[in-house]
Amino acid sequence: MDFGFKLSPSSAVNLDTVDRRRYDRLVQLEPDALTCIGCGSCSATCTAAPWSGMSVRKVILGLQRGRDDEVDAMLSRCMLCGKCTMVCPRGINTRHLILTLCRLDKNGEAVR
Amino acid sequence: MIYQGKQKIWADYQKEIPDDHWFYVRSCIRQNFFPASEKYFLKICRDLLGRDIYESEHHTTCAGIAYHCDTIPQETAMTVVARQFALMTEAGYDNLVTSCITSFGNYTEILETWREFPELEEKIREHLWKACRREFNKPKYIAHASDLVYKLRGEIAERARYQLVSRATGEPLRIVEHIGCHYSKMFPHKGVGGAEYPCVLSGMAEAWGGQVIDYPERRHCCGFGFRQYFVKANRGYSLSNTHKKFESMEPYHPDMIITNCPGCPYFLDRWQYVIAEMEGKTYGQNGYGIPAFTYEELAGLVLGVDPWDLGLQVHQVAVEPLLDKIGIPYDPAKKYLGMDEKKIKTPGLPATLKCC
Amino acid sequence: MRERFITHFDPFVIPFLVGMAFVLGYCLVAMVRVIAELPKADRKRFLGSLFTPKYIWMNVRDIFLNCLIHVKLWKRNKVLGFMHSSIAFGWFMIIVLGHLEVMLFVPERIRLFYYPIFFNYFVAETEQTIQGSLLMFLMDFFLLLILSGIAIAIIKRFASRIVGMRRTTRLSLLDRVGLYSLWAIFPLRLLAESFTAHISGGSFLTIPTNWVFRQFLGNDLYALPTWWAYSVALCVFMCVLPFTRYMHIPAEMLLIPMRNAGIRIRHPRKGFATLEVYSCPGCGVCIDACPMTVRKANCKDCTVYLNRQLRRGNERRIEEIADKCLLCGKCTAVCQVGAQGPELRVAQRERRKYALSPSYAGINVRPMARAVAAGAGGESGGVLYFAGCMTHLTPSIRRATASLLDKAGVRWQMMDPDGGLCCGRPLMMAGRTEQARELIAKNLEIIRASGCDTLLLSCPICYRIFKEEYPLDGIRVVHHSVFFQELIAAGQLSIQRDGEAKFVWHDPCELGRGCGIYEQPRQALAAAGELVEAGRHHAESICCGGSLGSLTLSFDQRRPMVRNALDNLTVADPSEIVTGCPLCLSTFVRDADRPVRDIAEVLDSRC
Amino acid sequence: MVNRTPVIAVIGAGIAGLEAARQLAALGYEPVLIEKAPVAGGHVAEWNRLFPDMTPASEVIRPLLEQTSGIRTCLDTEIASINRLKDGFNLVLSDGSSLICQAVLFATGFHLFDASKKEEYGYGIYDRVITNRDLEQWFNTRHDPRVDHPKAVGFVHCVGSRDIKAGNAQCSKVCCITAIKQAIEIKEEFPDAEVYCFYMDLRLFGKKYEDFYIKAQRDYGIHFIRGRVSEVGEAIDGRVVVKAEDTLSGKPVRVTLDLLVLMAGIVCNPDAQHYAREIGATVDEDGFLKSRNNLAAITESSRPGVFFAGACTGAKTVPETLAEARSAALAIHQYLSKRG
Repeated sequence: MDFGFKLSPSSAVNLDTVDRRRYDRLVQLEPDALTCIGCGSCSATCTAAPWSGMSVRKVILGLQRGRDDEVDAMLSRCMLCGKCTMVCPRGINTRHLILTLCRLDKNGEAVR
Repeated sequence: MIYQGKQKIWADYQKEIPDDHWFYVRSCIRQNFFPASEKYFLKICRDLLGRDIYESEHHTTCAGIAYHCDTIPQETAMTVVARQFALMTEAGYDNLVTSCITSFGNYTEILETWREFPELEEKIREHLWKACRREFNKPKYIAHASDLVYKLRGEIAERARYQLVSRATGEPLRIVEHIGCHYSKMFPHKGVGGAEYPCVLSGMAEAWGGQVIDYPERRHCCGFGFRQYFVKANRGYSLSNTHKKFESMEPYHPDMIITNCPGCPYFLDRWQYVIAEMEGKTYGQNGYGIPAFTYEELAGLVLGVDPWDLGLQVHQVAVEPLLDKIGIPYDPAKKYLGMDEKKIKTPGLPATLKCC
Repeated sequence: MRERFITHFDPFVIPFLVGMAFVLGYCLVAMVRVIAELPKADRKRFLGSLFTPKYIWMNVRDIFLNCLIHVKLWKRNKVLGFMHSSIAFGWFMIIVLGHLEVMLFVPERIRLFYYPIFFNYFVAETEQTIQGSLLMFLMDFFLLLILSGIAIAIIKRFASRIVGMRRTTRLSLLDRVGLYSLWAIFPLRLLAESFTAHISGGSFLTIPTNWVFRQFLGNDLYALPTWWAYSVALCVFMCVLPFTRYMHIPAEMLLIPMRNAGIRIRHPRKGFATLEVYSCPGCGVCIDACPMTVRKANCKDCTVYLNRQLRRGNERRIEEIADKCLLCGKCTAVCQVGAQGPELRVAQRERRKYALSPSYAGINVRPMARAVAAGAGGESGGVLYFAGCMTHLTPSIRRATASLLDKAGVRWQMMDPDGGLCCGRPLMMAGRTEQARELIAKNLEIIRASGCDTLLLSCPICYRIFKEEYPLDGIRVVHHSVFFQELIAAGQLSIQRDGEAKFVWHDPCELGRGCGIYEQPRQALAAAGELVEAGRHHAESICCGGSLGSLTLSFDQRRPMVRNALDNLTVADPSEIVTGCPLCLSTFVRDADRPVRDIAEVLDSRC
Repeated sequence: MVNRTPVIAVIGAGIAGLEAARQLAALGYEPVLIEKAPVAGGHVAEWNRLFPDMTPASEVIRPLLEQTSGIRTCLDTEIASINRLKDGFNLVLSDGSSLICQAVLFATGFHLFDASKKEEYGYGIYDRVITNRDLEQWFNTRHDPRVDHPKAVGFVHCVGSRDIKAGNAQCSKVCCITAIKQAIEIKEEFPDAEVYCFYMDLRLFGKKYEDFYIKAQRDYGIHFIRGRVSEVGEAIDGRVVVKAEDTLSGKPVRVTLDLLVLMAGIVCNPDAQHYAREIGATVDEDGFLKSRNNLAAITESSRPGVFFAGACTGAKTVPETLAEARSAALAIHQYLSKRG
């Protein structure tokens, strides 16, 4: 029956059920990703940010929160210019982190 | 769950509720949704327990709905409330008991505001005088009707004909208590048991033999939310909140829900039908829903009032399985008979949610 | 000379023949395969070049100079140059002279493959002739030359520092077999020829040795076994050759003509790439040259090991090595066969499969194009300055560049005043060429809209890709250091010399080795103060360590490289380090003990 | 100099009191330690290991106790009243005795915030909710049925700190680093457990603290979620359901945990306020004792002869407390020397 309104999906992140396979694999390959402090330097300097809202900070966080679609959308404009790597105060190799992430499929497996 | 821990908190949040002599103000909407609730509250208090509760036909809305919908400013709401106080003062009462949770919250909020800003109170007095030449004393005590029933729960239990237990097994019924948001979330000390673990309804449930269940989304809003429900575009949001609560309470297999707010039982009752239509999901046993009651209906039930006199036939969710479980007799044939014993219309049965 | 055996044959030549047949067969198949794997256009081009006189001459010259004389190595290290050329050229001469001997004395045997090799066994000297003596002298001379080379090789193997190498490659098992058999070939030949020298004749080396042996042994019993040993050593060497680094000997002979024909790596594992890999002699010169090897842990990440792992097909290591490299190009600069380490690595990176590939097609650059068109005000010509991502992180460069342009009265505007798109070079370095092409298309749209005639870059990373990959016909692409040098030379900028200042110029990899720009920045700097050189400079300058080329090096791992590069820059104790790359600048600034500035800043401060 | 050795009453035998007493004795005075609890050592003695080097707390406490063993220590003793004398104070103790002293040192320390006041976290109501102190007890005794091989553990920072509604607007300074320490310890104990830290800000100001944090992130994979826990509920299996906002992603998060540790903050000790009022010293707005000067004279009260050391003036770390205790001893020494 059409009531003219619908159940809206919850925007809450349920950490019990969130699919973190891609994140888990990423931190296995790039343990430095764990040390992100969410300062946002990477987002502030990002060349691609105007076109996709790219932010390495949000990418790392989004993966932990199971927001893979948002992550992929952000990654879709990354130009690998390396500015984020230069400004990261924790010395995270963000550029390689992005490359590594682009190689992982939804299940966190590297495509061959 | 450490029950003693809750008791400790309850001990900190006991409010003073005078035993007698109350000025009663009704809810705007309850008489439509749950027509017998207010009537039976008065009946039980006055006739059964012998309390003095006065009601004036001149009282109006407290303007809480309009205030919460941002359609009137607070000062207007305050003046409306001041008029109720004036009616109470004129009738010679000091204690105000409200039927509606939002009214309770509204009155409390206004009194607290006046306490902080006495100049505002003066201004409102002037407004009231200009508007209708009335003067008022502030009530000494404000209680919600559920506070009063909580206070009288022992006396009701003594006179109860039924216990909230399963007749077949003797097990206490599993009861979800849902407190209206405006009851104590704004002023925890104004609610019995505070805001986090209120005991106003759980106290009744336990006194009448039931067992309260503590599910994760216990504190969550029923989903009414004036602005969410009234605007159709936002109505899905309202529904989603209710859905969230049902999903959370589902594993506990509750037998019933009791509430102390006008909107909550309505939404917790009617949305079960909508969810069943949308999702094909029902939350009660055997395809039925979980019946949602007002505390007055519950008090009426345990005291042996005929379910149809309590207006349970206007509930969306069928109450019959629960009545059977407790062992309360009812006559199915009389379900849709009006006051004059003539048949009122029988509603059509929904497709998914099982009803009687 | 007379022949000693009617059969003209002895079984000991069989091992040699087997080895020879194997190696020739193997090389032939390999050659055909490499040529077949080339893309069609490349193949056509290569085969065509083989019949073009210009290329024929180039090929012969290069093969002679590089494969036999090892000219590049001579320039780099005299001892190593001598070692390699003595063995290669000596061996070559022995083969040539062997054939000459056969042609001279027993011309009818020239068709016997083994005859020139084992000539001394099959003949007996009947009379001494001048030509004979000369030939024998030359044979002994070149044998001695080779032996001296072998001696150095043995010393090098056990004490590489003596020959000026800090580090040398670690050999695989087969390489060892090849090496030891190579070492054995020539002493065995000396022994074999010496044992028969009283019969076949000899010269200053073999005759005295023969005399010594005869004094001690008194008979010829050892002659045949030694010839056997010689043949067997040759056989072993030739049989393992395809599986050892010595494969570079035949491979290089194909590599040189191909490179002369302009063939480039198109596939990471096929065609030219295979040839490059097999052309690596594994000498390990790249190990010392590589900026990463200041960390001992990175020694195995040099090009020589990439080639080795590519031959072995060790995918895990290939990926590791391919991704770690800074792509500074120094290995190519020092390599005697000119192995293109960076290109080979980028080719490996290109091969990667991705689950997610970015796309820039949806980016709307029209507002930016409109902005530059408006900036040009309808006039064509003028300078379009593209700061690029990295310069946006070093605003001092951008400001100094703008200031100099204004001072010189140049009509200019910025292409990316509020940040723009990336130039695409970092994507290319990461092997994402297709994506880079999309960015190129987007940037072109903006450049074209500006109507400029000069595209000015203050970042060598951008400069290189704009120069190499952007179809910008009619628009001059210029690095700011060159542009300012020209303005100084033309008198449009007058620079006041600072008597106190002592500058050292750091050649950024992309600018120097990448684009061959070394002198203009130096000339410009010399106008501003005294110029000193770094320990290693020009084509051998050391990467700052911050390069975008490396995908995997972490910040911590780069740090020793940065320090090493700084140490190299400060050997002449300059008062200031000057570079022309924002990335080098940011990298150096963190660790330098003295001021580091961009050339634009230096010039602007003295202008 | 007075005829007999000056007596100094040191109120509180935590690390501040012990250290100050030790120093005063070394300076030739007669300190008297008055401690309400039956044992000396204060809060530190209840702790298992200390940040950021995982030093056993006993390594701090034991030498202090050994070196103060000769000092008169009144355990299980409260102060009934304090009277000001002409050149000193008369303290009437709960055992009825009276102590005449020339100076009084408040080393009264702090109280750990009563976590049950944050009702929404359900301490004392839910089985799986404990405090930082409870966890230290567990580290000490390995006995607490609430800590039972948890698979998911949460730490709530700032429980009763930076919280006006909880009556304490101040930062408790040590909870962030304590949470990280305890999270690491939990992870060491239960390597398979997912550990979440819910924080508002991470205030890791001290030497090595940041390294400790990086270690927690990289080596132990502890999840840091920037957002205050809003409410805790109980799931049907008795585990706790924690709700917060992940402010960095702007989304609500919920997680079901086997154990929730509340980082109860440092609040003032009401006894100290009471004694201070009695002696005429000032109590600051935050409830802690008010120094004469927060920069230059932190150990001195506005009253002559009354001194402060340690957390009675505000949240402090162990090294800060010890340094302040030494400083207070010197201040007392100067005060008494000047008086002659």
